[in-house]
Amino acid sequence: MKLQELRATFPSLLWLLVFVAVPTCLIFYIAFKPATSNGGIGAGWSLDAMKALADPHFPAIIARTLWISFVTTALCLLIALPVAWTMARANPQWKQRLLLLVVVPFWTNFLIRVFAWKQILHAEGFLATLLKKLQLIDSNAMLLYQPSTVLLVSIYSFLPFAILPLYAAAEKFDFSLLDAARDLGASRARAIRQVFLPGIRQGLLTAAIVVFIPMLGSYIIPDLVGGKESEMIGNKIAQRNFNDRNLPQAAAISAALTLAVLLPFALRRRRS
Amino acid sequence: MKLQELRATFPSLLWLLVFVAVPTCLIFYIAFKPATSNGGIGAGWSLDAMKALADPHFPAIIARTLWISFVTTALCLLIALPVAWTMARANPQWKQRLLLLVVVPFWTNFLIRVFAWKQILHAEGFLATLLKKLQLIDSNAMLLYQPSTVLLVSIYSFLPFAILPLYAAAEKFDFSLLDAARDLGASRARAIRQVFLPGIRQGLLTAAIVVFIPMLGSYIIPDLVGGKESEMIGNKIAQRNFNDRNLPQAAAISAALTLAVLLPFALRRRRS
Amino acid sequence: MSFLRFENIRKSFGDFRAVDDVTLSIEKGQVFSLLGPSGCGKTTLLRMAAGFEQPDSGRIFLDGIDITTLPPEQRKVNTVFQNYALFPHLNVRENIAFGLKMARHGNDFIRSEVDRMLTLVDLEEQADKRISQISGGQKQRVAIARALVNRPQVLLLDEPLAALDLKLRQRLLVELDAIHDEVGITFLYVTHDQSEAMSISDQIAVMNHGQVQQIGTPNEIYETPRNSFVAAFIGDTNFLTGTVENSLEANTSLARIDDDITIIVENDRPLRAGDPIHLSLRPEKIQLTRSEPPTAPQRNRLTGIIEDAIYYGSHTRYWVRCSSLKLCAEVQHRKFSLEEKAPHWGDTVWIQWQAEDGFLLHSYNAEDESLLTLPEEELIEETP
Amino acid sequence: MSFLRFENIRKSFGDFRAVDDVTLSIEKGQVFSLLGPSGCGKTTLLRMAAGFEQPDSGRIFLDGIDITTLPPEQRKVNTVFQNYALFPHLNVRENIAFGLKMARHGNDFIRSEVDRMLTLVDLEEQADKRISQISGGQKQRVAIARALVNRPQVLLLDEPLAALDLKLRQRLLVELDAIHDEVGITFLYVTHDQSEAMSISDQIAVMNHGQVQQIGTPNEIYETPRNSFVAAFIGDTNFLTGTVENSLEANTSLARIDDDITIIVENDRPLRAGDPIHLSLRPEKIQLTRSEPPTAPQRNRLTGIIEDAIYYGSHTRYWVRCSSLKLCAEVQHRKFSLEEKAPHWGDTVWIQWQAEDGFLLHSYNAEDESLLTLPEEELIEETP
Repeated sequence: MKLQELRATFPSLLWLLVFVAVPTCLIFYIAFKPATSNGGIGAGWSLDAMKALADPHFPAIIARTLWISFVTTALCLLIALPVAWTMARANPQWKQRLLLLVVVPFWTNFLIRVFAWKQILHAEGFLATLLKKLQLIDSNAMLLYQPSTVLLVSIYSFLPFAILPLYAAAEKFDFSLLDAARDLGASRARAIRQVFLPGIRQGLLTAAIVVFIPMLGSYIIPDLVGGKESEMIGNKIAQRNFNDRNLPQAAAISAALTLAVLLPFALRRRRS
Repeated sequence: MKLQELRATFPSLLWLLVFVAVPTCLIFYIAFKPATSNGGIGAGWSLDAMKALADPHFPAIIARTLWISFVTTALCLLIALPVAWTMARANPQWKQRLLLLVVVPFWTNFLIRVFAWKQILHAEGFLATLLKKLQLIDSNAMLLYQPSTVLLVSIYSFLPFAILPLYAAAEKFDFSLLDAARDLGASRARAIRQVFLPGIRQGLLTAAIVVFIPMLGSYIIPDLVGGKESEMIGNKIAQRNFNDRNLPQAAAISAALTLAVLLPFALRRRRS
Repeated sequence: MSFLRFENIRKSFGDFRAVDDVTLSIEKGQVFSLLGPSGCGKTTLLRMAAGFEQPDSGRIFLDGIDITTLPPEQRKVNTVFQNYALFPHLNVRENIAFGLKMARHGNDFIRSEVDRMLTLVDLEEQADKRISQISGGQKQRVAIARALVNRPQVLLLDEPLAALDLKLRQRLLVELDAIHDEVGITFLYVTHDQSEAMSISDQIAVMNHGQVQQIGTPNEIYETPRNSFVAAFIGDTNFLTGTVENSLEANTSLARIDDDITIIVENDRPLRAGDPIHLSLRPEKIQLTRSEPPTAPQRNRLTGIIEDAIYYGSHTRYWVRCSSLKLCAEVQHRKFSLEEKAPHWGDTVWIQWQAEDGFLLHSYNAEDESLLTLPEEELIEETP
Repeated sequence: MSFLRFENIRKSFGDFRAVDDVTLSIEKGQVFSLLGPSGCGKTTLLRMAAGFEQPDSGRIFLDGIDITTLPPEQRKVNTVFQNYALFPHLNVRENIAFGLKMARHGNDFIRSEVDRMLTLVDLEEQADKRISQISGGQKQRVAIARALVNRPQVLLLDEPLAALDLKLRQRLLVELDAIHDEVGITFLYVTHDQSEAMSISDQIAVMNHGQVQQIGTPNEIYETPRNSFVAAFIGDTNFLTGTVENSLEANTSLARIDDDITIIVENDRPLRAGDPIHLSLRPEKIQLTRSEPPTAPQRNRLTGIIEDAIYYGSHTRYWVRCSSLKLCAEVQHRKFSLEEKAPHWGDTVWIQWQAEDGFLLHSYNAEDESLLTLPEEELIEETP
């Protein structure tokens, strides 16, 4: 029995080892190695990479990264909730179709989709021209290269990741509980707030993590559609990697970010 | 009643419009526009971009892309199945933990993870050194820049996307059906093949799509860990974008790929 | 004066007619049961009273006020759901307090009311437990307390005991009855179990195919079923089909059931020779003896052979073949009967019943025979 | 010779002792029922017979062969699951054929066997339907056919009727009985419903807390319950607790139940003055009359007041208060009783029973009183 149990949990343990422990350790390992000029890592140990953390622009960039990530996550959840609700309440045939619709956006190359947004939002693009004609925006206004552009394209890119776990949770939610809540005098809105949201708590948490965490490391979207004002910490990591070819510094920034995010979680866990 | 139904499905219809129809149409639109030298698109219509499809290397690259995508998908499903099974059978507390483990790989920047693999597989890296010492590989053997390297890192990156839908399907699977199958004389393996796999058919399909489709457009992984021999169609699209700054050509290649994949699906749907 | 009234209610789901022109009046303080098989429309009616469904046509009145279109949260009715529908993220106390919180009562009031309810349903010690930590019977009690704490005008109970074991079901039914006596509010009780409905109800509406078949007290429903569905669904019965031979007196006739069986029938309406009749005869009304009983006025006597017997502990059911008729007789086990030795399979016995115990049905449908518990020798036609 | 035998079976899940040293022998061709409340270990025993669980200790023999560690697919037993566990991706015919396909039988053989089963359970017209398209009762029949087509040595039935409505349950029970008569294989039937077990079983093992409380025929279990659990779980009963005053004859004694009640008790073992006794007295054994009955030898007479009455159609239950005692009496409705007028709440009545109808329990546990259907006036202590 015990052996069989071990055999059953073995794939999960292997998963833990290969996909969590190894890369995390490796990044911390690399962060303390010297860089070589050809982009590799040298022998011995070095604290040189830690210097990357001393950049005076970093506090502002980190604050901006956290803010954009937070707003993207919040808006993704807000948009994803009614979609997940609709999917969970649909009949099985519609469920299949709606799930396909959530999956379909993957089908076009990510880069191409971002470039498509660039075309839509371009100063001479379709949308800007329309808005200018309707005099809804100034003729000098830029739709592109704004922090809000980064926000828009990020929400677009991460929405499926928010919808899938919310849908999974809503699917398992017992909707008769909402009948019960209304029967007991709750309005539709209160029933949703006091019964539905607590009921899909785990799904909300998963969705928030799945959006927030990769947003923290996001670099392609701010690079392509954001301006200087919307640079994120991910761009800094990518620069160290590609431009400076300094892997240890990139690893150090990444490790610091991981620690900054993981720490509050670990502390909360300890307390509860 | 009708109005309420419409209101309920409205978010889904909006989703369809914004996230599927608009980008797809835009890409086909761009593919028929002339390129400008600054990387934008010009006025009027042009068939110039279609020339990109005439590259003599394309048939080989497309074949390789399909092959790597297929093998990655198959291996992802094979590895993900026992993990999803274990998660679905675990008690609720463990389910939470295991789900977290699947989500955690998102936490480290994707680029950094790929670079970490590069370090592991490097000719002077830890793994190569070990394998060489154990005389398991030739001293000239390269772990990096092989098609199999692209495969390895791709599986690593896409495994969570395969696990999540399989887990969602396995979670809803009634495991007492396996008891019933064995009661009726099926061995463990036959029960899994004849009852479990048909039972999670939708999950398998979703997992396959979610891995296969983005694999077709994959370019960062072959670019960073693959050699000349493992170039994929995604690299060609990225080259047109970043190096040639020719968006219409990139769009044309992407559109052609989308059509090539969607067509069999659409035909199968029509037939059934 | 009717307190809760359904007037000409109709409701379809797609092509399925769930409720087909139902009119019902429920008096204040009653336990009123909707009884019928799955899909008969009883739950749909209850959900319309709660406000979860809207009728396609017809009106619902509560205490004289039209509540047909009122949303659930504005109706002074509360529901005990079949699956309990307790909130899993709240504990027992918080579940019971939910309705009072929604009504924005003060904390002190809420605490004292919840405590009162916890005492009523005997769950003081479970107050701080999670819903997943308590048993099925306890969940049922929480569901009742959660509804009653709001002092509804009507308590709606949707098969509240269906998910429980038989013994627990019996016990909770008694508790429910005691709670009704205590709080005195109107109960609308939905069930498919006739013994549940019989033992708790003041009035029962028997439903089938979305229509009310009969409304009456348990006694009326059982003793004077209008049609074959009611007779067969409420308890067990024997159907006797025949033709009137001639009238004996003002209220009795002679009827031919079979070529060689003639019985005396009591009729509540004038019958003429040649009229077809359908009689319902309850198994417990038939007396079974091993020796020939003396003749008596207004009494039917037949002799037959026991074909089947099922022992139920407190009673045994015998199926007696009398030429083409097969009648079920229920015999209670007690030491005061004249004959001590129980009859067995194959024995020749006499059966008798008073003419007034056979009840003449107003309508008869051969399909309803399938509701009877009848050992069928024809079930298996083929031997392996 | 026992066909299926459990020997000293023990099984724990964590700290919970599901099965605690159970030994059972089931004869070939019998319908053997495991009867008890939820969590009594009956389903765990069945799952061990099927091979889904392994006992912690003990052995299981089938037809003389030790099958304790054999995997499920190698046992010649088949199971009808409580939730049916039909394969949703296969139609009715494919579900029934599954076992034969696994045994790699030829297509012609499979087709003819499945057709035979479809006829047996009367589902010829549903053969090509999906599982989701058929009703609960039909699913149940498919589950039975799917198990029987493999010609198992033992058919295991795990609460096969629990998910169905009462009337359907009664009907399918009769069908199941007919199928057993037809195929003649051994049935191991798990249920919590005593009337189901009583009517279908040759032998019943009553279980509680993982242990067998009593094994016997339905009649033995009902008439001579070993302890208070069996007496209260199988049907309803009255418990009388008192002390022996003195022995009258070899097999009767006088016992004091209360300060002012003395009754005659028939004893199957020697009793001495001062011995505590616990008596089980079935409600239907008590006769209730409005006038004082004549005295008779070996008969107990008491007078009391009716405190409660519940009408069940074929019978009524009366709760009669005789000083500190409260006794339940069941009266069948028929026209052959001496008094025509039914007693009501508050009436003074006489009750009597033969001494031999009270059965002396071997052991008594006050907790088992909670299994009785007793209207409790003490339930609600507080008025709102």
